[in-house]
Amino acid sequence: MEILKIIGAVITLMGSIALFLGALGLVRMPDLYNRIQTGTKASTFGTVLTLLGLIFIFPGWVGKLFILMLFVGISNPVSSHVLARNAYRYGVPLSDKTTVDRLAEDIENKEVEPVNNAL
Amino acid sequence: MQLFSIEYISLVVGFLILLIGIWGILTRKNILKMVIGFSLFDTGTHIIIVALGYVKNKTAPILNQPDLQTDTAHKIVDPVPQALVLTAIVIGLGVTALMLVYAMKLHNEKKTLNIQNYKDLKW
Amino acid sequence: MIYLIIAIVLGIIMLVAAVIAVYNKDLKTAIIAAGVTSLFASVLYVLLAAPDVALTEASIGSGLTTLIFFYVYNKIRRNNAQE
Amino acid sequence: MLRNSLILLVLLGFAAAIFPLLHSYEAKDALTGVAEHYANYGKEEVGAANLVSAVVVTYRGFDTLGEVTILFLASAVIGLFLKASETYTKDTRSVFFKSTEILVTASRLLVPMILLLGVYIFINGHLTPGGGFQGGAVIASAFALLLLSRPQKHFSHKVISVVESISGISFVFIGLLGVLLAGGFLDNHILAMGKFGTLLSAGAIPIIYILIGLKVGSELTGIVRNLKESQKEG
Amino acid sequence: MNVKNIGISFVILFGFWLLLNGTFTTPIIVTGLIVSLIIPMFFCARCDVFADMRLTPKAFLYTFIYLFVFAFELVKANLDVTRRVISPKLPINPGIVKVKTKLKSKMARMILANSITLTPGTFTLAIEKKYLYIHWIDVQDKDVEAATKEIVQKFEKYLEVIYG
Amino acid sequence: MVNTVLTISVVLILLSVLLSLYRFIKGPNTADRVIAFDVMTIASIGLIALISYFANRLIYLDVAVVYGLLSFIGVIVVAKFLEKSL
Repeated sequence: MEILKIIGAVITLMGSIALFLGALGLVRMPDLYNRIQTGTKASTFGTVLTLLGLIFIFPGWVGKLFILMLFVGISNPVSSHVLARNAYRYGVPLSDKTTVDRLAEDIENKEVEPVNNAL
Repeated sequence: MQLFSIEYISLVVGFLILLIGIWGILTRKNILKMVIGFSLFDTGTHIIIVALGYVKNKTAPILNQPDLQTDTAHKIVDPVPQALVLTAIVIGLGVTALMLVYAMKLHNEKKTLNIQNYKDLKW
Repeated sequence: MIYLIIAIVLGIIMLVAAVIAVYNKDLKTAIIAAGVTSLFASVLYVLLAAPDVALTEASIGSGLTTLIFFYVYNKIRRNNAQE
Repeated sequence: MLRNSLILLVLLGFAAAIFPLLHSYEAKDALTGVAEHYANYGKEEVGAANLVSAVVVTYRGFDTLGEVTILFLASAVIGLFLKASETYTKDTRSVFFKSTEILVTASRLLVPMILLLGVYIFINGHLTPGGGFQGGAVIASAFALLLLSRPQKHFSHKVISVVESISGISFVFIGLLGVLLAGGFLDNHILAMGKFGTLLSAGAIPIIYILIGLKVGSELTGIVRNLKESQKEG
Repeated sequence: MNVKNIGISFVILFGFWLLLNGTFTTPIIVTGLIVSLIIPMFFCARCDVFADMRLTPKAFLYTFIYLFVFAFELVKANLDVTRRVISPKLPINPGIVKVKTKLKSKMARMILANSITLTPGTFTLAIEKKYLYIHWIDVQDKDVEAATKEIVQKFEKYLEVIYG
Repeated sequence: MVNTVLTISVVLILLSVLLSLYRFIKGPNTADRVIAFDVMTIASIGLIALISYFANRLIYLDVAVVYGLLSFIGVIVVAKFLEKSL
């Protein structure tokens, strides 16, 4: 039993390291989209890993921890997608390092609904 | 010294948040900012009340484990402040919503949110 | 001991967020900062052994209050745009 | 200048009022007074594992009644305010954009789960943290998510008010049953106490919490819905 | 009334209820059955998220394979992002590329977009009919076909079997 | 042993919350602040789970479940507000 607990603790530690790296990426990256890349997703991974580690430590808590992992895993990508899309339409600029922007090209060619200025 | 205990820290933090909230209510010109100050004031008060009910090294007043069911008074924190705060938070939401809708109505009438442009009741 | 560290860090974050909520010029940021304050207040309640209050604060203080604030602000913004 | 110093004076007054509380604060080691009574006898008297629920619903039932009334009044006044402003110029131009397809699908997947979570929170109010108020708030959040993901969707006002009225009347009715059959208003001994710590225990507390949950949920949903509808015009 | 949709919703919600409660006494099961039958009836009667899910043994098998593939990609990609964040020169080469998907079912498209979002390095910026616009932290191919092959197809071939 | 490792995890999570607070204060526009808010909530979920380990109470996890759900709604509200489609 002791060995399971140690495995769980190590997994939790890895999760918190991933969380920390995600926050570090949040600080270091140059523009919003790259911050989403490293920030929210590395931290989602880190939280899921932390909860997984707790499952190893307390096998009796598996139900709620599993639901929590499911919730975080479904809702967080959706929220970061919605935020990124709406920020793009709102006009948050891309960084200078960006090499290619197919979405802007397609908006120009009228293939995609343009940024709406109805207000 | 008990200065460094979580209940004392929470008391101080709640107290400071309360003061910041009052400062916001009194000095800001924008009505929505004043409502934000009110909601901070609310949060600070709740933290103070909950921190007053905390007892050191005791657990939550939910007796779902058998070891908590005997000699309960020496194992749990005070449930009464928690119950009070529980109702206070919900009322706080109702009051905040009411204030916000009232601010919306005011803006509809006067087309401004700046409190200094409301001169009707000034003497 | 670990409780003490958590409480101190949470207190610092809440105070900073409260100051931002009062002093920032941008109203959107102020509303989000008020949300951050109640969010961490909820973690502090868990630390103070009050899960009931934490649940209420998490669902009402940070969820619904932010929603209502933004609805009202949106309405006001739209009224302004029509002028 | 005068104004600022006055404000500072007010703040100092507040600080002076609260400072003695901080200064004379002493840590407790055990419960005293009424809390001790609740802790020691709450298990036999009320039968709820969650003592906070016991205090909210039974020991301080009148407070809860007053709170529900205040919330009802707030919701009704908001409805009145927003209804009165519906006579303003209506705008036929749609200012709503379609949400992204992913958000719509995710909300279809998540809304039933969130509703189930709300129901879990208020049915288990006497065993785990939570209760009617929190469950109601979670249910209102589920409807708010529905409204956010599909802005064009229209919500019927009638269903909300019918649920709210029925649960409110039943709540008062159960309270009065307590006067008739047991010790007083909102006494939970009108039903069998059951085994401590199981779902069917603590007398009437689960039923009261279900009613409070439905009532609070419909009231908060009503507030959100009224605000949403008011966005549509002008 | 979509019976298949309500049935699958019922099973999922009931499992959710049991996981939340953690115990299996009769009152809990009865309450759970009632609640998880009522909620899909009222709130999911006309929606079609589960309508085109396939219930064959092969689909179940592929679900598990998909989970494993996904977990593997997740770990691999996180290591990659770690390298980028730590290195002092910040080696990024971001851009928005366009990829194509064959999937029709709404649920499958959501799972595909979420999988792309969760594997760090790429995330879905917009989704329009059969194209997805993807923000890629390290662009290797600007061409639609090549990018599709690189990003989408490792998930798509499993999802195609599970959903129609 | 396990306690020590988990204490280190708590400290790391607190550090990541402080880093995202920095981004929250600095963030050039609102969307950056929302991202910082999102990371804070996700980190807090892990923090609550670890607190419930240290207190050894399963019931604290209920708070984390509700928390995870409501941060989602908060982010979507702000996103839709930015796009002017609330």
